[in-house]
Amino acid sequence: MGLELFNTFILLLLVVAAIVALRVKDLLTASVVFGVYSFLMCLLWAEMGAVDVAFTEATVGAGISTVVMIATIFNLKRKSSD
Amino acid sequence: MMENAIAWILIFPLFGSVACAILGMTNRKICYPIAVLSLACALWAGIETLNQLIASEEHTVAYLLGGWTLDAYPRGVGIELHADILGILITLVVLGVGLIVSVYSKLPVQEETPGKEPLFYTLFLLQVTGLAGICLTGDAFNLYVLIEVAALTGYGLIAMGSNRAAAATFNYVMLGTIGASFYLLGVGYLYIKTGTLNMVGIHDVIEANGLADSATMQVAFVLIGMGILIKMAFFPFHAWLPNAYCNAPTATSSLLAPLVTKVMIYVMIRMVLSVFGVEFSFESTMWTDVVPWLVVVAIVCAAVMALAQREIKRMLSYLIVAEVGYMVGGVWIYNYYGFIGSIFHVISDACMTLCLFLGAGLILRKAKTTHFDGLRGLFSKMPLTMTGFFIGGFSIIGLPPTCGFFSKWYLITGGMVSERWEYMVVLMFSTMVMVVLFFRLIERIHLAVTESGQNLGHGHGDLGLTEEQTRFDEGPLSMLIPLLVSASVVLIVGIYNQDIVSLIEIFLDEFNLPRGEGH
Amino acid sequence: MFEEGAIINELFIERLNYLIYVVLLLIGLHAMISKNNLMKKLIGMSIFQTAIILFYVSVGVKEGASIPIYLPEHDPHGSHVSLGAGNETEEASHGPVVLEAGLIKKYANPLPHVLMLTAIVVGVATLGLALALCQRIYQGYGTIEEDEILAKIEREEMRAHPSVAVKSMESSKTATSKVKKPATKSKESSTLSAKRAKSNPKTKAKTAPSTSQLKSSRSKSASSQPKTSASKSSSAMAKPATSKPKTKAKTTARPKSASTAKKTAPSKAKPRTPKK
Amino acid sequence: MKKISLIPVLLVGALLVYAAQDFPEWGSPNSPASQSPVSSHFIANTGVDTEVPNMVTAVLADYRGFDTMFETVVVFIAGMAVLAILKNSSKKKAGSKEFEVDVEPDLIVTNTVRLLIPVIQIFAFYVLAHGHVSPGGGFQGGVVMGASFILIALSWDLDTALARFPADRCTLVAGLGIVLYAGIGLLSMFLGGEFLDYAELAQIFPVSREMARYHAMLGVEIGVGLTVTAIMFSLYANLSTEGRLKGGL
Repeated sequence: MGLELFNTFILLLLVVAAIVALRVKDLLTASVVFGVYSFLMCLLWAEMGAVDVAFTEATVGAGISTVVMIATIFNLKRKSSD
Repeated sequence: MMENAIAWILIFPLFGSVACAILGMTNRKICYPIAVLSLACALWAGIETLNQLIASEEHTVAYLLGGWTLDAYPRGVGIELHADILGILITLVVLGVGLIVSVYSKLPVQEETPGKEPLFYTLFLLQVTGLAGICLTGDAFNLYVLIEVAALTGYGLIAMGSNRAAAATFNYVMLGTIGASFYLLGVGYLYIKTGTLNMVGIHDVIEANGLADSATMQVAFVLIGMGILIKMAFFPFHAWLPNAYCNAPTATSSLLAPLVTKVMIYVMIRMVLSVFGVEFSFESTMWTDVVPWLVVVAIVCAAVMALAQREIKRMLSYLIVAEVGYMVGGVWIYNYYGFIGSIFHVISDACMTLCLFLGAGLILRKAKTTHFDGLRGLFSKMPLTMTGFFIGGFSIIGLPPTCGFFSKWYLITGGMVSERWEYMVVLMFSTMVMVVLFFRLIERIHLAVTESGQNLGHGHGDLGLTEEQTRFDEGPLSMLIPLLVSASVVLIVGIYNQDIVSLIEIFLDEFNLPRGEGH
Repeated sequence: MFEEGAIINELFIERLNYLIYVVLLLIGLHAMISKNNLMKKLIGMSIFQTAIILFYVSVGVKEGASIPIYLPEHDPHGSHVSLGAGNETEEASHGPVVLEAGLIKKYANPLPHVLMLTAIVVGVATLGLALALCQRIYQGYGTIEEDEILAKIEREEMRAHPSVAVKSMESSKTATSKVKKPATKSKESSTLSAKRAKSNPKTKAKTAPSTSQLKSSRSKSASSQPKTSASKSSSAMAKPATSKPKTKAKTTARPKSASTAKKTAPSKAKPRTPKK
Repeated sequence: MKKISLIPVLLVGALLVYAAQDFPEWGSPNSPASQSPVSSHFIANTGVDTEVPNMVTAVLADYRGFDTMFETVVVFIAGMAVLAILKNSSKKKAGSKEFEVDVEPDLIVTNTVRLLIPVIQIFAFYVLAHGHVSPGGGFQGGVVMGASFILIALSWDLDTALARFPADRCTLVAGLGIVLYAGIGLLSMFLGGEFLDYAELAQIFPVSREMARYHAMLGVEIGVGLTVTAIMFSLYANLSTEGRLKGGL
């Protein structure tokens, strides 16, 4: 049950993170929140026994993707209209 | 060596592309010969495979990569290259078009994207690898990876052009990703029910377990279908295509326009026939009734939109959308002749679109515009180019002896056999539209007069062309010869249509497709 | 009643994964379709893709199974066996054996994991490429808001081919499945064009004009609109290949600008080729 | 307009939820996916076929090695396409003041990173080489390795990182990774097997057929790692500077 609770908790957090990442107007914040989303995903997958996938998501989704996104936003405008 | 011919089809361009990337850093000029050479080798391997296929008993080759052979391991453990006549025919089309465009691309690439030749040829060869791989693979997930290979290279190739191209590519990326992801999701749904990813394996499980009524399978079918339709720019999802293709660099659009949509049609045929099976696809769902009407809407809309365009490349892009409608319709009217028509049309449409886009590239190069108003009197200036271009145009219209006539013939026969009058009517309608389109073009290209007959030229003679405008001024040979070759391919495919159709028949005979009475 | 409870139990407790994956997928898909900012679209795209990965990983879950790495007692090389049981080490030294059917249930299904490794990689590749496109678009148009990009493209096309502008406007609108109210759009674009006419196009133009700015300049731009577009189209008219004034061109939308263009056609020629 | 776009989204959602009730029981070992001969074969026979304890690695690099080859190609494509899109696109001059980062690299940051980088890189090698036994493999190792270079770029500046890993070398290394991968496959083809049939390598290396697969997988993973390392760094370098490879974040 404990694991299930953990599972449920992360799943709900995922939805929250996804919505926040899409609603927030500051792109820098959005990409950081997206990094959080990726890391939550990674936790979830590790919990579900997909360690390799979780590892990849931790390095790629939470790591490289976020860095690359921030690097891009550095060259663009930070504000978003929606 | 020979028994691995099917693997060589993919290995040659793959290594060629890496060679372009690495060697191109020191010597840019070396990329062009590498590209041409590797594609020529791949084409040779493809023809070799076709010969093997025809010689073999069951007309299929299952090449088990990694040595996970079928006798020692369960099917689907390894990845399988599964070539049958259909797959190898489309592969040959892909490789042939790739080869012709690679020859053609020498000057356009140098001029339009200076300094990026190595990158261009790297992506170009990988695009061909991806498309050829799509035609050969026998694994549903591997197909996804190859679709992405083809898609990503396509994005890169298109976005190498102008800023406008980049903006158009972004839409392409969005829609392309949605399409590929839907496909991936559909494969996941298949996997959850069948437990395998091998196409033959999936088909066997569906047959064995009677999964046709399962909701998951139905949804998987819809998802895969939707993904493929988005990827092939079927009418309501066509939005990415015209902008992407008409802003892309010349060589890119000449490669992508003939191939990408057609290869996705191939994927649809493969999914419908080999993966889901005829019964599942046509008889246990209502799609056989619905899709032809969607096709009708698609063709009409695309044809009307093509009519509204004033730019050759954009007009051709809409024509592609209309042609996609033909082929989808040919599959979904569900009979033997429709399938022959569809498959033959994939081949002939690739040839004629190639021809038209090569011609458009030459026109763009000379006239500096593809807008209709810039074309006046071009025929007397570049007669060979225009002849080639119009052979492609006549094929799109469907005049004999071009290949377009024969494929349309089979499509219409299919419509008649299935009594799908709406499909036939719409085919006629779009043929009319294409007649209008191309004869309007012919008029402009021959004359320098406006529609109302006002002579705009400053010269003498009936055409009102100046001396300078009539001077013979063809494009460079490295571009002209591929155009003429492709134009003659259009004619040859038309003349030898019976041979190709008999090959297609070998493929289709193993499926139990309705042929209608009296045929 | 009991059945209903079972369904809820099934859907919300046991299959929460399947439900949440749908929710995430829809959030991502909706963002991809409806967001205006390109970066936001990309974040939506990533969410969309991870949702699919979540689905696949959920497929691979097995109740009570361990991760798909052999436990020490099944390790092919037996080097990790630390348990004292003698016969186990002996078995390991004999080399690997095929697992019994009963033991198969103890390991999660590795296939979905493998597939998703590939899918993650494809996802990051697409993301990188799309980010590069974003930068390219920003260089070209000075903005990553979709409606503003469309407005600029439209203007660019109007300059290149006045006659096709109307049509291509339509197609580009459908192309992005994003339609703004035409009235505000044309005004906005003309505002931008007026602005750009004044400022050096190379400088990073302040895009995304605040609404107050827009409002204040709206009245001005509405009146100056025909003039601006006329001068724009005139500059494009004077192309070497198409130096004939196109009286028959379909400029019904802006008849005034067309006639102005005709008069001033062969003036300052600055052909803006599409390539570059 | 946002309302309208909701309609297709909700349609898709309805479709997916409709299918979800038909799914096999959650986590059931008897679901078709878990019970199929394919996945059973992977679990039961990976040890026998390849001697690799980590099934995911074995399936990734050997059973479905063809997929992974094209996955590597996809990464390569991404790198090349980003180069193609951004190269020479920026109108700003490379030396433009606007993007000059004139902040001195922070002492504390650089010294910490100086200590960290070797650890990260060793860890990357560990992840790559130990992927047969533990989670990890070429891709993860490559990303970690690439991240170490990105870290250099972030804490000093891009020039420092590029001095250690020049842009041209990125392309070279990435290409070599694919050549290594496909080359191993090609070699096994020349030895009489199918493409990517690593077992044939036992003919030229003094190991059993299973161990040939084992070691070839390591080679393949190294190929993946090379490509990914190079492309990840190249992606960052290009994206943070709009392709100018000067200044930047």
